[in-house]
Amino acid sequence: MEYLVSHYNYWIYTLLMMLGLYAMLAKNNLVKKVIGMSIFQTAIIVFYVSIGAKREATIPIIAHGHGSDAAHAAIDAMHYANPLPHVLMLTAIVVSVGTLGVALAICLGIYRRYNTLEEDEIQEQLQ
Amino acid sequence: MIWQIDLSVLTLIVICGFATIMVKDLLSAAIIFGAYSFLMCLLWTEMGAVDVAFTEASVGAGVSTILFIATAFQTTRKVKSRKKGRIFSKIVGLTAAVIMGLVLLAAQNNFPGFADPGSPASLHLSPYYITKTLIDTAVPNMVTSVLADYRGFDTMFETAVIFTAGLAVIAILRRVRLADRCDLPEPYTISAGYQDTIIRFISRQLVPFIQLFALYVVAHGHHSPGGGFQGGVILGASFILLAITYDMDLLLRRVNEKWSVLLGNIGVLIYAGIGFICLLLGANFLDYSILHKILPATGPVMARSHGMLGIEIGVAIAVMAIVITIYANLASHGKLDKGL
Amino acid sequence: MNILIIILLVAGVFLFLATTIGLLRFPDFYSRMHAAGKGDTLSSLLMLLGLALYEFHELNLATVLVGGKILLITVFIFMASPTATHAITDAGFESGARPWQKEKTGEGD
Amino acid sequence: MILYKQAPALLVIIPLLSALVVNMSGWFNRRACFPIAVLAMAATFGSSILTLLKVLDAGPFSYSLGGWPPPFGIEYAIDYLNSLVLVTISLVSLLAVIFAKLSVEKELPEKIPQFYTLFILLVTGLLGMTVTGDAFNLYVLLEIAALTGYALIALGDNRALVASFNYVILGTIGASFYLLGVGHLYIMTGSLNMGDLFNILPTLYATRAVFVAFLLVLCGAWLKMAFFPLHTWLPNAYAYAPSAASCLIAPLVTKVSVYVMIRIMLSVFSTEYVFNVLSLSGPIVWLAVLAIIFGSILALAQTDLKKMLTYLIVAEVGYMVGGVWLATNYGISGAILHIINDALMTFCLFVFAGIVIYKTGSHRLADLQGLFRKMPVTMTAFTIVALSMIGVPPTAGFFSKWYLILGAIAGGSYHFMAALLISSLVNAILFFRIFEIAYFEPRVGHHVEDATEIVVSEAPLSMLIPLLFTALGLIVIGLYSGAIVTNIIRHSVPPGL
Repeated sequence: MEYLVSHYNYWIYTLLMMLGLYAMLAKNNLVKKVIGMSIFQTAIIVFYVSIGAKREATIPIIAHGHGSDAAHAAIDAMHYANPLPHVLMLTAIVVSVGTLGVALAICLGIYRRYNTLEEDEIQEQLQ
Repeated sequence: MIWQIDLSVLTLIVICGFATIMVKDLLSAAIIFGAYSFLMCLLWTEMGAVDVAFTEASVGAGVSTILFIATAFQTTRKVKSRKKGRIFSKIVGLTAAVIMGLVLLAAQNNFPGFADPGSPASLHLSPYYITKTLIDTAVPNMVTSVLADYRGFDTMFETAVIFTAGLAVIAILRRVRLADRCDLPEPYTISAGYQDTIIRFISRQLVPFIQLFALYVVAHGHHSPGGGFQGGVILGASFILLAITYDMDLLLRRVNEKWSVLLGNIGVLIYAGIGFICLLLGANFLDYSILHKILPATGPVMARSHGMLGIEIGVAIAVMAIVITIYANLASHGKLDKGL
Repeated sequence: MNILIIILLVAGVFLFLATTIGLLRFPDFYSRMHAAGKGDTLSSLLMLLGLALYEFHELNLATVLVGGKILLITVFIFMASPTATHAITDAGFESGARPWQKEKTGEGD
Repeated sequence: MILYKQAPALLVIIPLLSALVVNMSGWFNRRACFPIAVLAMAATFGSSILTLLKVLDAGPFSYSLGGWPPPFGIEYAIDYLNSLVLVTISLVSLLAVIFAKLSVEKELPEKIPQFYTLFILLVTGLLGMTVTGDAFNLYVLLEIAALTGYALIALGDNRALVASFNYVILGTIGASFYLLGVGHLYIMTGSLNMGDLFNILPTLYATRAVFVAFLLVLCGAWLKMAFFPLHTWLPNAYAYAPSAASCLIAPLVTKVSVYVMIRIMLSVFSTEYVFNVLSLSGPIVWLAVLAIIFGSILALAQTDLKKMLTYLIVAEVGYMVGGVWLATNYGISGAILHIINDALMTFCLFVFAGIVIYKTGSHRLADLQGLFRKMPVTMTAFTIVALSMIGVPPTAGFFSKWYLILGAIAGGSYHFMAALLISSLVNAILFFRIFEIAYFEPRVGHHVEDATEIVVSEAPLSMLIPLLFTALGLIVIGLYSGAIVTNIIRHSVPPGL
C-alpha cells in the first residue's frame, strides 16, 4: 500500500505513454496519430510535474510577497513546491502545441493532395 | 496533496485517453481530447503546478482542441475502420509500446516516492530558487522568475519555437496563387458565417472582457499564476472566438495576415532585443540587472523585475499573433478568405 | 455562515449529479441539452457562490479580491454557458435532429 | 574586445535576430532576403571562428547566460569538440545559403522569405544544440531544429508531405525520448546542467534508473540521426525535400545528432560508465556494422540520385556510431573527424544533386549521361568528392576512415573493419557507375515527354562556388587532418582510453 501510494502516478504516466506510442505507430488515420502524439507528450509532462510535487507544500508563489520587508523574512524551501519542473513543462507544452500545429498543417496538406487521411489509401496512391 | 483525488483523476484521464484513441469520429475525438486536457489541468492544480495547469487549460483544452476541430472540419470526420490488414504496424506498435513500458517500469524502483520532500529534485537546485527569488528579482511567483530570468534563455527559444511553428504553417499551407487552389470539394466551408443573433451578440459583448482578462494575466504574472504565454493564448483565443461566431473576413479585417506575422516577429524581437541591449551594455546576454543603467530610478533587482515584464509582453504579442495565424491557415485551407 | 456554504455546495453537487443523469438518461438530443444547459449553469453558480462566501469569511483585501474574482466568474458563466447550449441546440436543429415524441418510441437518437 | 568576450552568445543571437529581420524584410521586399541571409551566415561563421580561436588560445571556457552561474542558470560550455563542430556547421550553412539562391527561386518562388527564415532558424537550432551545456536547453533547440526541418522538407514535391509527416511522428518520438531521459536524470540527481550531472552521477551508476535514462537519451539521439533500425523516416524525407533544403538538412542534422550522442556519452556520463559499467559496446558495434552494410547495399539498389545519397547517409551514420562505440582513442577521434568530413562530403554530394536537378530537371541516375562533356567543372568537383567518399588517400575521407580502421584494430572489432572496407568497395562501385554513365554514355535527346529541350550547360557561378570550395576543402582538410587531430580532437577525447 505504501509502495502503491508513492508510485502510482509513475505507473499511470507509463500507461499513457504506451497508449500514445501505440497510437502513433499503429493507427491508420493521420489525425489519430497526431492525437497519439499529444497524449505521448502530455504523459511526459505528467512525469515532470510529479517530480515537482512535494508533500505539505503550497504552490510556488511566495505568500505576502508584496511588501518591501518581505524580502528579508526567512523563507523555508520546504513550504513551497519545486518550481523548476513547472518551468520546464511550460516550455514543453509550448513546444508540443507548436508541433501540433505543424503536424495538423501537414495533415491538411496531405488531404488536399490525396483526398484522404487514411495511411493505407495514401500509400496506394503513391504506388 | 490528497492521493485519493489524484488517483481518481488519473483514472479518468486514462479512460479519456483510451476513448480518444478508440472513437471513430474525429470531432468526438477532439472533444474528448479537450476533456482529457481539462482533467490534466485539474491534476496539475492538485499537484501544485498552477502555472502549468493554467497553460494547459489555455493551450491544451483551448487552442489544441480548436485546431483539431478546424482540421476535422476542413478534412473529414470519419475514421474508416480497418478490420483486416495493418497487422504489421499493429504488431510493431504494440511491441514498441510494451517494451517501452517495461523499460520505464524497471526504472521506477529507484525513484524517490511521489511527493517526497527529501527527493534529490527538491533538495538540489530548487531551494536556491525558492529562497532567492525575492532577493534576486523581487518577483514572488517563482515560476515566473525562473522562467523569465534564471532560465530565460530557454524561454526565448520557446517563443522562437512558437514563431517557427507559425512560419512553418504558413510555408506549408498558404496558397497565394489561384492555380494552387485545390480542386477538392471543400466540405464545410461556411461562406456567409453562421448567422445567429444571440451567439453573435453575446460573444461581441464578451470579447472585450476576455481581452482585458488576458492583459491582466500578462501584467499580473509576477504575483499570480499566468504570464506572457497564457495571456497571449487568451488574447489569440478571443480573436478566434470572433472568427468562429462571425467569419474569417471579420478577423482578417482586424488583424490581417501581414500584420499578424509581423506582430509575431516583433514579439520575438522584443525578447531577443532586450537580451541584446543587456549585451550591448556590457553584461552577459539576458542579464537584465544591467538595465538599471538606462531605466530611471531602479536598482539592479527592480531592473530584473522590469526586464521580465518587458519580455513577458514580447512573449504575449508573439503568441497571440502566431495562434491567430495558425488558426486562420488551418481553418481556411491556407486561402485566408473564408472558412470555419 | 458555514451552514449556508455547505447547503450551497451540496445543492450544487446534487444538481451536477442530476445534470449528468439527465445527460445520460434522457431520450433525445434536445432534452439532453436542456438538462445539460440548465443544470450545469445553476449548479456551477451555486457552488461558486458557496466558494465566494467561504472566501468572505474573514474580510481583508486578499480575500475580498479572491471572492470578487469568483463572483466575476459566475457572471461570465451565466453569460457563456447558456449561449453555448443555445449554439449546440441550434446546430442540432440545423442538422436535422428530430425531437422525441411519445407515440413513436425509439425515434430519438 | 566585446566581440571576443561575447562570441559564444553571438553565435546563436546573430542567426536568431537575422531570421527575424529576414522575415520582416520579406514582407516588404523579397529580394532583400538573400543578401541579409548571406551576411548573417557570414557573421555567424566569423563568430564561430572567433570561438575556436579563443578555445585554441585559452582552452575550454563557459559562458553563463543571464549572468547566473551554473547550475542555476543556463551555461554555454565551449570546448575543443564543440568549437570544431560549430565551425563546420556555420561553414556548411554559409555555403548552403549561397547555393540556395537560384535553387529556391526556381523551386519555391512564392515562399522565398519563409524559406530563408526557416533556413536560418534551423541553423540557429543546430548551433545552439552544439554549444549548450544544459540538458534541457538542448531539448528546446532540438525542437527548433526539428520543426524547421519538418517545414523545409514539407515544402518539396507531393510525396514530401507524406515523408515529412512520418518524420514529424518519429522525430517527436525521438525528442520525447530525449526529454524523458533528461527527466529520469533530473529525478535522480535534481540537476540539469551537464557539468553538474557529470559530477553527481558517479554515485548513482549502479542504479537502474540511470541506465534507463541513458538508454532513453541514446534512443532519442538514434531516432534523430536515423541509426540503422530507426532510419525509416530518413530516405524519403531527404530525397523529396527541395534541393536547397536538403543541402542544409542532409549534411548537418544527422551529424549534429551524432555530436549530441558523443556529448551525452562523454560529458554527462563518462567513458568509465559507458564503456566499462555497461556492456553495450559489442551489440552496438554490430548494429553499426549492419547499418553500414544495409545502407551500402540499398544505395546500390537505387535508381534515383537523391535516394541513393540518402542511403549513403544511413551507412555513414553507422561509421560514426560504430567508431564512437569502439571504445578506443582512435575510434572516437576517427568518429569526430568523420563528423566534419562527412558534413562536407554530404553537402557536396547534395549540392551536386541540386545542380543536376536545376539543370536537367531530373534526378534519375540514368539522366546523368554525357554530363562530363556538358559541365566539366561540376563533374571534376564531383569526382573529388566521390574519391573522398571511397576513401582515396589525399582526400579527407581517407583519413577519417583510416582512424576508424585503426580504432577497430585497437579494439579488436574486425567485423567493423570488414564493414568499412566493404562499404568503401560498394562506394567505389556506386560512383564508378555514375562516372560511367556521365562520361561514356552520350547525351541522347532528353526525356520523351519533355516538349522543350533543356540546354544543359555549366552550372551558374553561385552554385559552383560552394561546390568547388567544399571539394577543395576536402583536399585541404585531408592534407591537414593530422594537425586537426593532434591540436583539437586529441583534447576532446577523454584520457584513459
